[in-house]
Amino acid sequence: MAKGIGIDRRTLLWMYETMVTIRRFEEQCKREADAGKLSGMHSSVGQEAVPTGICAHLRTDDYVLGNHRSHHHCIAKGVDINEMMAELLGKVTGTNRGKGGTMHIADIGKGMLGANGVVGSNIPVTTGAALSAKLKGEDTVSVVFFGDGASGQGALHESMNLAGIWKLGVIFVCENNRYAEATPFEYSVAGGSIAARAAGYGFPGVRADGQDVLEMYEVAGEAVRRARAGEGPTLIEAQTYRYLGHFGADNPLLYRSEEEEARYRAKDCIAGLSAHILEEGVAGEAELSAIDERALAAVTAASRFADESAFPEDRELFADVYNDYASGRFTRHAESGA
Amino acid sequence: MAKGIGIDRRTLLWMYETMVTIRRFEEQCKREADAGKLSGMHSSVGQEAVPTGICAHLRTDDYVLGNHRSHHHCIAKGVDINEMMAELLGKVTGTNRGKGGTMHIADIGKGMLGANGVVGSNIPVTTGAALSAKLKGEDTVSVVFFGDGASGQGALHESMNLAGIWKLGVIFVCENNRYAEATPFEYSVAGGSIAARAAGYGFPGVRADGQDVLEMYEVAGEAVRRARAGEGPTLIEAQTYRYLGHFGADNPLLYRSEEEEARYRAKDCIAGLSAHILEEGVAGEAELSAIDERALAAVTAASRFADESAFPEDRELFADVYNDYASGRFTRHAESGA
Amino acid sequence: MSETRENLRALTFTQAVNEALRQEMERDGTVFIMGEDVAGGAGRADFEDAWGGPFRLTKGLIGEFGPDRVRDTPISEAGFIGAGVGAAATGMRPIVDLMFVGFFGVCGDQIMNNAAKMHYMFGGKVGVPLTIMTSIGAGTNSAAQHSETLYSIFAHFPGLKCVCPSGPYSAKGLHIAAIRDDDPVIVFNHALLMGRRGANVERDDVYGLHVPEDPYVLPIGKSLVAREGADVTLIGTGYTTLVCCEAAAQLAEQGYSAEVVDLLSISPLDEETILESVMKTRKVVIVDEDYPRCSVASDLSALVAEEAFDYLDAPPKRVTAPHTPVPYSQPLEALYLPNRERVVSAALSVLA
Amino acid sequence: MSETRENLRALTFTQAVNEALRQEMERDGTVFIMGEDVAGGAGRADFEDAWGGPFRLTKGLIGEFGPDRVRDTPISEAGFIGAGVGAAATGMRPIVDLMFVGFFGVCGDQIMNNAAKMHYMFGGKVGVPLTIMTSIGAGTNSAAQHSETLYSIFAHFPGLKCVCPSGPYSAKGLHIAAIRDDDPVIVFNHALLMGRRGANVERDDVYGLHVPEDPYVLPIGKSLVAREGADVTLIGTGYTTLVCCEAAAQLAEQGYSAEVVDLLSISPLDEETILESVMKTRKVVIVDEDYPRCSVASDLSALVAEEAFDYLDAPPKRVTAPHTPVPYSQPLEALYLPNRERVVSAALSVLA
Ligand SMILES: Cc1ncc(C[n+]2csc(CCOP(=O)(O)OP(=O)(O)O)c2C)c(N)n1
Ligand SMILES: Cc1ncc(C[n+]2csc(CCOP(=O)(O)OP(=O)(O)O)c2C)c(N)n1
Ligand SMILES: [Mg+2]
Ligand SMILES: [Mg+2]
Repeated sequence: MAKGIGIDRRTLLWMYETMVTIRRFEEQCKREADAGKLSGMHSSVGQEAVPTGICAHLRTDDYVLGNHRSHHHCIAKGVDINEMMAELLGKVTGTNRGKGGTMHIADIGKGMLGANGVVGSNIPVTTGAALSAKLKGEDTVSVVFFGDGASGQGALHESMNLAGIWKLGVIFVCENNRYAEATPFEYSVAGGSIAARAAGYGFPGVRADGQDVLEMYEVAGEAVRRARAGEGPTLIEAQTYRYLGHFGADNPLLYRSEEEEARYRAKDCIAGLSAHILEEGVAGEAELSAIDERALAAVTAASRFADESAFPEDRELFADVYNDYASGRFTRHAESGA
Repeated sequence: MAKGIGIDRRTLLWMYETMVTIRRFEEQCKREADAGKLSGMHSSVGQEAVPTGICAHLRTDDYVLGNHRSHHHCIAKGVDINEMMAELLGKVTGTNRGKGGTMHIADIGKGMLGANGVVGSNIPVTTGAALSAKLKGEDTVSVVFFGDGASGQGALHESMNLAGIWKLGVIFVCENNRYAEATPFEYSVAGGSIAARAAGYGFPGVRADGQDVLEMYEVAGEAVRRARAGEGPTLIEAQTYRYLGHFGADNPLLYRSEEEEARYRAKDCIAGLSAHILEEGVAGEAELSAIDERALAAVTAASRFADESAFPEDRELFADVYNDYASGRFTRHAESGA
Repeated sequence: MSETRENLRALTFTQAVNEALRQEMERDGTVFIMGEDVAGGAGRADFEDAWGGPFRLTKGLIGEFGPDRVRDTPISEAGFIGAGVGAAATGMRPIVDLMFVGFFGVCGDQIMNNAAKMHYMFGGKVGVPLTIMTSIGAGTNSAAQHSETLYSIFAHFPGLKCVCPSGPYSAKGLHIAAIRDDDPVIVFNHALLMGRRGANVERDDVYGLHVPEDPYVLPIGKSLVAREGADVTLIGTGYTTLVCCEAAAQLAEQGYSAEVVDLLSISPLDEETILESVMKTRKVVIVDEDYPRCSVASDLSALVAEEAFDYLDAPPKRVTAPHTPVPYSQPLEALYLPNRERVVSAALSVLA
Repeated sequence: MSETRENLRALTFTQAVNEALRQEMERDGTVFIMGEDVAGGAGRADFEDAWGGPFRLTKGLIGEFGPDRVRDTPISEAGFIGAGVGAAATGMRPIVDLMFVGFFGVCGDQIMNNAAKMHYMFGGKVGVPLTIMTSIGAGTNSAAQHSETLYSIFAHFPGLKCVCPSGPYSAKGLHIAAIRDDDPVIVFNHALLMGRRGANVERDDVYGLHVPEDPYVLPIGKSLVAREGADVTLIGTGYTTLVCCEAAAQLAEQGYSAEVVDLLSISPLDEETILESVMKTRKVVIVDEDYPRCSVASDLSALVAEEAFDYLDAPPKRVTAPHTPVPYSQPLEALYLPNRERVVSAALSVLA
């Protein structure tokens, strides 16, 4: 069966809208950064298909955990983009009341258990969410997204081993965008395949084209099925590419070629899905344009929402360090600070 | 070619004497512990063949690093057993002036770069010793011994990746004695094979019978050759068994069966090598007995040496925290302590 | 407390912790325990509970609660403590065992970057009701990596709570408090206390032999006065509370009345109890086994100096471990540890 | 120093570090650098030196010394810092880059259990001449995991030396000192200092703009008086030294003469310089960006209280970050940081 055939129209259009929304959101973030309203962020432009293809299979009560580059994970998991944009601008209406920012967006109500600024750090946490599900007898799935660079962290190995022996419903999704900052994947990953590492832990590791949301959807389907059925974890290595620099104003042409960039941009995930939708007659140009416009309008509204929101009040500095008291009480030395 | 054929007589007898010395040494340690002169130790009885087969290929300037259970590594690498026993008793004549003890024996002059009490902790250090050799243009080999339990630590994964991409002369030797404390290997290692993990890093991983010093010797030979030739690392998973408890007075029959113990004891490494030596006519009973007696005498002498040595003087407490001053100078609160 | 000698229930520290864990697991189905050999013999029905924890704190629990809730782990502290964070954030109340505090270096990221910060970073919307049990302390001839105290570096981090029981009674009450707390709490159990009974046959309170059967909570953030006195305040934590009590007894023989404050809670700090005692006695000796630099002892000295400046008759005095790793050799290790003599001599120097 | 305005060599902090690294690598073939993107574009000749380090401290070095000695690493801090320990113990002098100090949690074991303890545990027979460079500090809108200071927890450990430059001159001198030192030394470089030039055009010393070209060492274990004064001592470290200098300038306008002590060395501590200043001014304000509990600030307050008790006219005063993680939102982050106003107001309170 050809890729994508058999996926229902609603799902295809959801995936399209999700990817377009992510892209418009990231473009808006860049504008906010250029305007000095945030200090920089890790753009996910180019990688939209990876979380989209996976989250298409997830329920709200499934968990997703991310890394430093997680806007696309959040949007694909259904986090409100108004609150996301407000968070990026440090506003009290943000997902995290402005206290987390771009690398820490979380919305547990939506099953987004948090981005994380420390490379590899969320992988064990995800294993714990899956253990929780097992102990509670639930069939929820826990997905962690991490980069090719994160494969160098011991936390991945420890977590694959734990998920392996306990047959946890974890999906380890490596977004191999070929670089960790300026370091190419070919240099940093011994053996040349992250997917191949899963064999050492006795569960499947698969490579997928992360620029092709239909392939992502297919591969994810089997992984999610396994996880729900209690058959244990899966490692997915999604081959993808970040179109922009690592962070903020990083210029990627210092460490990769224009030809390489062009090669990846030529298989853009959004263009690919829109072609499929049109070719298969799932929807027409007009319908896709309407989605495009809706996404742009939503992002514009998010930006306005963020702009119009207030910054947290000073006392928020001391709030939520602990559940049962504001830490100001135990902070002897901040009296002149707030 | 049958195992062991082609190994020269000197090497065979060295291996025999080394293993017997280790066993006598460990038996003496147990007596010292029973007498209350040390608080306990991790006995290597049963595992003598693993470091012996490997160290038979090593030069003094090659490095060995160990773990918490490292007396056998030290002896196989040529550390003086007088100094070792003195160290165990906390005497100033010890390898570490009495300050390290059973889990930290080191003798850099002999290439023993240290035991280490934190599981997995020495694996990255070994990678560094190998990197050192590479930077200096030397063909020395760096060997790290660790247990099946240590395979659960992220440090192993990070180090295998580093050694893999830099083609370092490291030999990762897992002594799979089937238990980490009371936890069986079958429970804790996903996929069931530590050797198999090497494939994920693009270098060879081999399983060997760690009760058979001839097989260890053979497998180690190829690994050492690769390392010296700059062809990169090897992972060896040696199947072995600790005859005694994990530490001190631990009773292993609480977590394993007498039958299992008997099965491993039946393939004792010393008995195996002595049979080979006699069968092949490498040496006669008398010669082996003479070695046995020499080993016992050496261990008895070591015990006497340790007994007769002095404890460190009080000022040693503050010595060697730093190279350029005793830390007492910067210790405001110890004035009544020493 | 009105227990009579007849119904005295003398438990060891270990038994008291064990009882706390059992009672909380009975009370609350979301509580579970994870760590290396917390049962032992994992996965083999005929051998389970071979260990019952490296210090036997969890002995017998697998029999009652099964291997799902008393879960042996591979040697993967980052992996399973991180899993504890994830489980805590998703509705469970995990207790994870970090066998020796000196192993924090392989899992510090999960404790200090995730457990400690999630609640704050996520704007209060996620809680991490995680309990970490760990062992501390020298005096067991175990050398530099297995003898550390280190609560100071955990107390450094906002978001973590740190408690340190000094005997069976406080061990039970603080473990229960930790498990019920909605924040991550680390309980530091001293190796020399585990296995011991309460300090004092004569007393019927937290410093007596008796440990009540019914579950109870010692509030986190509260210190206790272990012994009342008028001339000098000795502040101890965990094992050093016992050292302070011994020193106080000796000082009493020399005619001085020493008050002993038992810190119990390292973070948050019970500044009121500490300052009240010091303002009364006007002299203080702080006794701590942790390394001296950037330590709880420094905090206490600074606190007293800054907040009770006008009350002090003598500068605050610290008796701590020296600025050296823990030596293996027993005579050196004996010198290393704060002991009664050093505390008495420090007290006499401020009493002079 | 007798340099004239004409041969003034104004370097940024980053350039000064870069020069220190280059000069030491030229001088000593055993010195090499490892870390994530210390070159960047690793393994691809046409793209090497794409980054030159996350803060550009190592920019250009790969061109001179090649990829063996300026070595990009995977994201494996435990792996490569541990490798640094092993290389140091076997004859090399590695410099390893821990990009942000908040990542210590994945590699603390290598730093605190191996680098710090090996020399002692091995009876002095193995040395670990390892330099760790790391970045610290808030003020960059980078939230809780990328803004910490944390030198306090490293200073806690015997066996480690910790230094914190406050400007280009001290950055060069302390990096060279660290590399030449036979013990493990951690250099804490503040994110807000990197890229800056020296503080003061008027001065020709360590607090001036000039950075001498010839290699020089600032001794580890020595603090410096950044500004002399008579009425109150302000103690700063790294970036907070600048805050203290600003506060001193403002206090001068109000008629008070503040002395500023620049700690530079966090471990060991230069007790002499600190005490001498405080005994002279009889009042002290300690300014530190690290979390307040179990911190360098606590140490300094305790030190002064215990050793200069009879000299103090007022209790020691600390101005630190609050006991909270670093918030992302910029207005909150601004409140979080110790700043000139808070220092001035603390100084005025002890001067009153
Ligand atoms: C433990 C740790 N080390 C280093 C960093 C700095 N850092 C942030 S992102 C990054 C690269 C990550 O690469 P990868 O995992 O491939 O993700 P990508 O950025 O490509 O999405 C690095 C090194 C970090 N945040 N955490
Ligand atoms: C990081 C760390 N975690 C836990 C321990 C406690 N511990 C010491 S030895 C050991 C078991 C090690 O098992 P294995 O690696 O198989 O070696 P073996 O004892 O069988 O030789 C454990 C858990 C430790 N020393 N370090
Ligand atoms: Mg990447
Ligand atoms: Mg084992």
